[in-house]
Amino acid sequence: MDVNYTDEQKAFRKEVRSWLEMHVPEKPLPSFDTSREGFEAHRAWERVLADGRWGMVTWPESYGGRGLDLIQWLIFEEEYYRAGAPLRVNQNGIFLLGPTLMEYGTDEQKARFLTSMASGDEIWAQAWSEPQAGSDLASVRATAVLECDEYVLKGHKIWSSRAVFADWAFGLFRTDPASQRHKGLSLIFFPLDAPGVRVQAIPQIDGETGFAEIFLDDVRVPAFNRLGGEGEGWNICMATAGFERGLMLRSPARFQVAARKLVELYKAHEAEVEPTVRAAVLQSWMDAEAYALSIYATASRLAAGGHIGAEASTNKIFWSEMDIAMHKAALSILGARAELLRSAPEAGDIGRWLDGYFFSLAGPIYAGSNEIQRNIIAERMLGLPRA
Amino acid sequence: MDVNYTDEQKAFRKEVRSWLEMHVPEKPLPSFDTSREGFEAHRAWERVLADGRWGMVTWPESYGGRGLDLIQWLIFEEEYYRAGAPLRVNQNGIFLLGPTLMEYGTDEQKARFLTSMASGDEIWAQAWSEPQAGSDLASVRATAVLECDEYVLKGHKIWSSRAVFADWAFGLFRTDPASQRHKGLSLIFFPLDAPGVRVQAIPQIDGETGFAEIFLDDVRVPAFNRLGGEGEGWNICMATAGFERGLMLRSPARFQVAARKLVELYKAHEAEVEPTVRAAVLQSWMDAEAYALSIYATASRLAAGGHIGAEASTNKIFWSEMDIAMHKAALSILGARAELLRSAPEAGDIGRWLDGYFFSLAGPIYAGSNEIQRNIIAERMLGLPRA
Amino acid sequence: MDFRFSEEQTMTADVVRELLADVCQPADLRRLMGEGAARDEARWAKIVEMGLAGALVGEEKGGLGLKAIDFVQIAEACGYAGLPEPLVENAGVALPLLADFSGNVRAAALLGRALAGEVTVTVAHPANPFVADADTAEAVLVVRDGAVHLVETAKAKIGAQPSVDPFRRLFTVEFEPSAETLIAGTDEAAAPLAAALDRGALFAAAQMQGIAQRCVDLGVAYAKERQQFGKPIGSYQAVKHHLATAQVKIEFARPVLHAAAAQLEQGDLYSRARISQAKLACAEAADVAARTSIQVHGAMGYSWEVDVHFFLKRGIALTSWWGGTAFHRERVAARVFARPLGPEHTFAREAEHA
Amino acid sequence: MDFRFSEEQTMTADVVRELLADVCQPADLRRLMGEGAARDEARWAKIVEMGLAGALVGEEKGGLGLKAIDFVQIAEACGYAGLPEPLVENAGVALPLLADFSGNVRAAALLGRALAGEVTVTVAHPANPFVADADTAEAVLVVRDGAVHLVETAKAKIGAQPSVDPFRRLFTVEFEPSAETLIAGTDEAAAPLAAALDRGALFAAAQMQGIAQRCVDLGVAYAKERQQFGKPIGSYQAVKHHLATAQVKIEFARPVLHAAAAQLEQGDLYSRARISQAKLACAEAADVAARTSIQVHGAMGYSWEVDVHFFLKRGIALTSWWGGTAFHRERVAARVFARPLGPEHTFAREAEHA
Repeated sequence: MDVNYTDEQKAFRKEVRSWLEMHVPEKPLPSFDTSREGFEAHRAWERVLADGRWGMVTWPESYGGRGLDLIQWLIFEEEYYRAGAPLRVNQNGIFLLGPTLMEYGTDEQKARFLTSMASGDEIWAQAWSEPQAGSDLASVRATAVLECDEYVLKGHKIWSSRAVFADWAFGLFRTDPASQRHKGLSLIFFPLDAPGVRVQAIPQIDGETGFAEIFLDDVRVPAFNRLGGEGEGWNICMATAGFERGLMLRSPARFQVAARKLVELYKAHEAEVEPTVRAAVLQSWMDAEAYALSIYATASRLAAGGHIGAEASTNKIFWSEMDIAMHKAALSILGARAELLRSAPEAGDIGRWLDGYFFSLAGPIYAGSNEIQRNIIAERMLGLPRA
Repeated sequence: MDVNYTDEQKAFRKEVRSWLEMHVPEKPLPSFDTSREGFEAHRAWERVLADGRWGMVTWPESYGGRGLDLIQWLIFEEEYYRAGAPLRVNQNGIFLLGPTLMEYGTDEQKARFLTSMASGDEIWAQAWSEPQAGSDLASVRATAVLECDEYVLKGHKIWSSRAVFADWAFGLFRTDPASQRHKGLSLIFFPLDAPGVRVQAIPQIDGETGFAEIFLDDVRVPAFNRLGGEGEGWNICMATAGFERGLMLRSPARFQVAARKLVELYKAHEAEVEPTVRAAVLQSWMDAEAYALSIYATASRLAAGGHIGAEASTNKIFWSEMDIAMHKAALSILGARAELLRSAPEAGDIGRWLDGYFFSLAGPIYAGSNEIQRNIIAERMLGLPRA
Repeated sequence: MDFRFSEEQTMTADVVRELLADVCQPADLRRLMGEGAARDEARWAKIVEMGLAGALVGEEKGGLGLKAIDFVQIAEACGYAGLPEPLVENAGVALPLLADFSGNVRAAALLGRALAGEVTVTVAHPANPFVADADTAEAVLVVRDGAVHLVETAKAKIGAQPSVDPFRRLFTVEFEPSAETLIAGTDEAAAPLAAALDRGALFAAAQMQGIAQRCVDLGVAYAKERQQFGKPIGSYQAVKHHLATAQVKIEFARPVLHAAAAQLEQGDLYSRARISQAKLACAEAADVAARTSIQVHGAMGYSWEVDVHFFLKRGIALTSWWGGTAFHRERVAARVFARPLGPEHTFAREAEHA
Repeated sequence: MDFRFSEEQTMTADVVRELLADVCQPADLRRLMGEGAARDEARWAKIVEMGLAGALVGEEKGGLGLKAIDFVQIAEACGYAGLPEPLVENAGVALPLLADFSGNVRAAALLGRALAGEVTVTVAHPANPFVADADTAEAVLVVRDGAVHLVETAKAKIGAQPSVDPFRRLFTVEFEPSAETLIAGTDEAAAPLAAALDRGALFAAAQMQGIAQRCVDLGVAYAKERQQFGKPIGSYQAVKHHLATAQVKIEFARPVLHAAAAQLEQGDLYSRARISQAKLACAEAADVAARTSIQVHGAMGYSWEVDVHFFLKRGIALTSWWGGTAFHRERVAARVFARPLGPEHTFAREAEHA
């Protein structure tokens, strides 16, 4: 065990830091979920990143990456969050679909989709859920019928993040109409501007519209858009979901920055705040550190050729609960001001804690509910019998 | 709504207080679970109570009670705990079986069992559980076969509180050998010194032996010892369990006294203790008060002719969790001394908090586990579907 | 000692509950939000008609002479319905406070109009950094250096402080204090202001209790209907246990709330601690219930389509309204660390220990 | 940066783990308890044979020259087994501290015998009100007014302070301080004593991590076997979720513990905060896991027959051993409120910020 960075890693950190210092926009970009303008500003930022070959540092150089390992990815993420750089509008692509494409895609598919993904030219939405298929993802009803090298897609997807403004989406479709549950599903990509696609934003509790419903009515896409074999969609999707929950969906740096801000907020209001809040603030910092250290452990293992295991599930539970606790602590500090909109004259330093709190409440729900994760831990890690 | 005591109630409180001041033993009695001597000292105390007609104030005068209502019972309990009077060694009898006997027993049975129960002449153990019938009480295997007006009892009971030294026990037996689950069970009493009864103490985590196993090998008891009809045991037993959990098993006064002691402990160590413990101490007091108020609400409703409902389940969850939290707070205050035995020279004021903590850990388990209670609340109070 | 509501108390609350079930459903809230109006005038007219404005004002002053215990279930019903209009703040807090100063001519005149339901009044109390519903109120009772001023909103500078809860209308109020605006000096004002804080905190607690129950009810309704893995999600143990846990919080906040209401008039250290305890317990119940309900709703819980968010937001707002956690915990501490404890003191009052 | 144990580190721990699996099962503990002996001499002899006494003593002083990171998994294994003998306190804390004073002739002589496994040493550190295993130790390193004295137990007055944990042997130690007993003055003693506290806290944390995992493992084994309502109780969602929750606590205490071990030699504000964080996290994991296990065991959990109680008790004891919650939270606070925070500081050390 060695917890010292190598000289190479230190130099890399320095390089990332100085590039970010020169390129990160001074003013925060407008939300990519509320306006086309904000979305395009984020796309432009993705292009700036891509120009510097910072889009996805772990990817091979041939797809716009740098072929770096996961420790370097962590260093990049740390510096990225440290610099307060914009959220990644293409996270569904680069963090979820990208690694899966890399593993299951044909060379032609990789060439077609990965480069444009890394460059920000094509921004991706995910389309996992359906109205009747939430936690129970295997009950997908949307269908894809093969007609001379084209799939005809029909169905109704919901809770698609980024779908309001994105270019492409990926989702599960039933390619074998006689199949049940996990069998007969395929993972298929479709352009969100294809004829027959209708996207409708879902207004959220925090007033944003990061999610959308997608109605597909005889949408035709080439069979080339299927990732992996017909009927292999479920397994591929589980691999994606595992990677999502396991490592990339929630960068530890994000929570370490949030913890830093929480400590700053606490210090600014220390005199007015009751002592139990102090303990909650310290716990938030400790949790963010624990999460980061746990990701370092996983990354070290993966960098040495290991595979991701049930960390996918334990991480999901841990970060989603930590996120809620952190925001609750912040609201305690803000007291009566917590309910104000940021536009209120008396809002002061309330920041985005309340929006963040609402968002955090969804944490235990999406990317596989924490209930499902606990079942997975109990059954796969602890070996308890299925119900 | 009237939260003032009537003059009559005030006078009653005064009467109880002055009687207790005169009669409560100055030194605490030795535990009734660890020695015959302690057990008999508690029986003697029951006789003192009975002589003053304080054994069970809600019972009719004909059975040694005073025919008082539940509000008066609460006042009695408050004064009883305030005075630090001994634990009731016959609680299985007076709080559990007694009320059930009153409702389901014949006049002959009442005459035979209630008076000796109130007088402390016969101390009762309960014999609900079996090795394979814990949470799942309906899977009782012990049998009772009727042979000319006598039942022949056979089986193995476990977790029988007081059974080590008690005189009598009551339990469920399968009277219909062909029956399954809830059907065909009867509630039957048996003397613990009958031929064929073997009792074996179970050493507990806190070093006491409050529970025992009972082995029954062709134990013969008269059919007179069956409470209610043959096969009605389950329903009668549920009524008993409801009353147990609902009201009498854990007197609110007990927790209010514990909260008072916790506050005293906190005050004595305030300077050394961290501020989060203060919040926990205050929460313990609040919880004990909330529990007491809730029992006042139930008692008022019952006194006015109402019936006990799902309070049985909500109370059980609440007091068992409160009990753990209270003891955890106390252990935090005691710090490194918490692990000492009371006999340690440096033990100081550690009291019985650690034993109490171990005991509290069993709270969510016995008298119907909290898991079962949550199912009951969800299904009966909230109307959610059974699995 | 009879810790049950009288039939009359329950009947009055039932009338309010039924009216709100009729005119204040989430669909009504959505409509109002769409219109961007401060309040639903038709609904408010019906509420005014019930004649509850003077509920807590003495009969000798033209009110109904009810007590907090008579009003507490009404406040619960308002919370359950998510009522946007200021029934609780006006009738529950502002008017009894105004009535305390009815020796003053201006106050007396305003009280008459307020009791008739013509106008509403609001309070700028030191416990709250903002003033609720100042835009629709005729006047504000403003505390300045411990003294009370009665200020017509038309003569004050009202600054909107928008809340995340679309139906909370918060403001800052600036005015020129003068001999004319002054209606009570520091000494005279102290006790009425303390009582106003008690009522404000108590009825905020009551609304949170209603909110908590509404959140559980919404979660239960959804859990019965929503199917996953071929069964209603409400048949899974994890969902059941979450909802049961929230309901337990509600069950043990309720008696505290009702005892606090019954004891409010004592106005002593004991009743204040009980009110603060109720505020903490009901806030906890509302918090757990709202988060549980969102969780049970799954992804739906995060959408505007589902009604839980109305109640989640109101609960967050009321948690800090009329004193937050720290404030109320210290009021509890003041009783716990300075007065005798134990089972015989459950319904204690200061006078008995004087 | 490679946050994984080396093969050698894991192999050493495996050897200890296997030995303990062999000779330190609950049945062995019960036997020892029945005998009322201070330790199992046969088992202790085997442990001594492994030559681990000098694990953390420098090679130039006759030890193995290992670091905390090499020993941390051994301490976890001791916790998992509930080992009664003082491997952790002797080899993990006392001997490296004694070695720091090996310039002193008496200390050097004692160190030699201790490294050979002939005797054990224990520490009376201000962080602990009691001294562990003083009855079987040859000598105690006692801190008095910041200076360190080396006191033969034969020449001291040893008073037993019985613990609820039958295998914790606690004592108070009285002795006559003199020029002869003194082995290090205040200045010289400060750094070694701080390091001893760090090791004590770290290895107590490691033992609690082992305890936590043992409790979950015991709960899982029981839940697979015990049938209720016709199914193993481990197939019920509520039981699964309880155990999964405990396992999550363990999973996120582990990397903190290992980072703390890796950073211990820094001896700065950063490493101290990490050690304290590990102590808090492992104590939390042990607490949740033990209570969960008892709950899963149902009524059995309350009986002496079931093994969980050994681990429950040890966990309670270690939570306050080498500093309790308040102490360690303040060490974390000292870092959080006084040093830069953020993702780039995860593995920070004081020197870099000097």
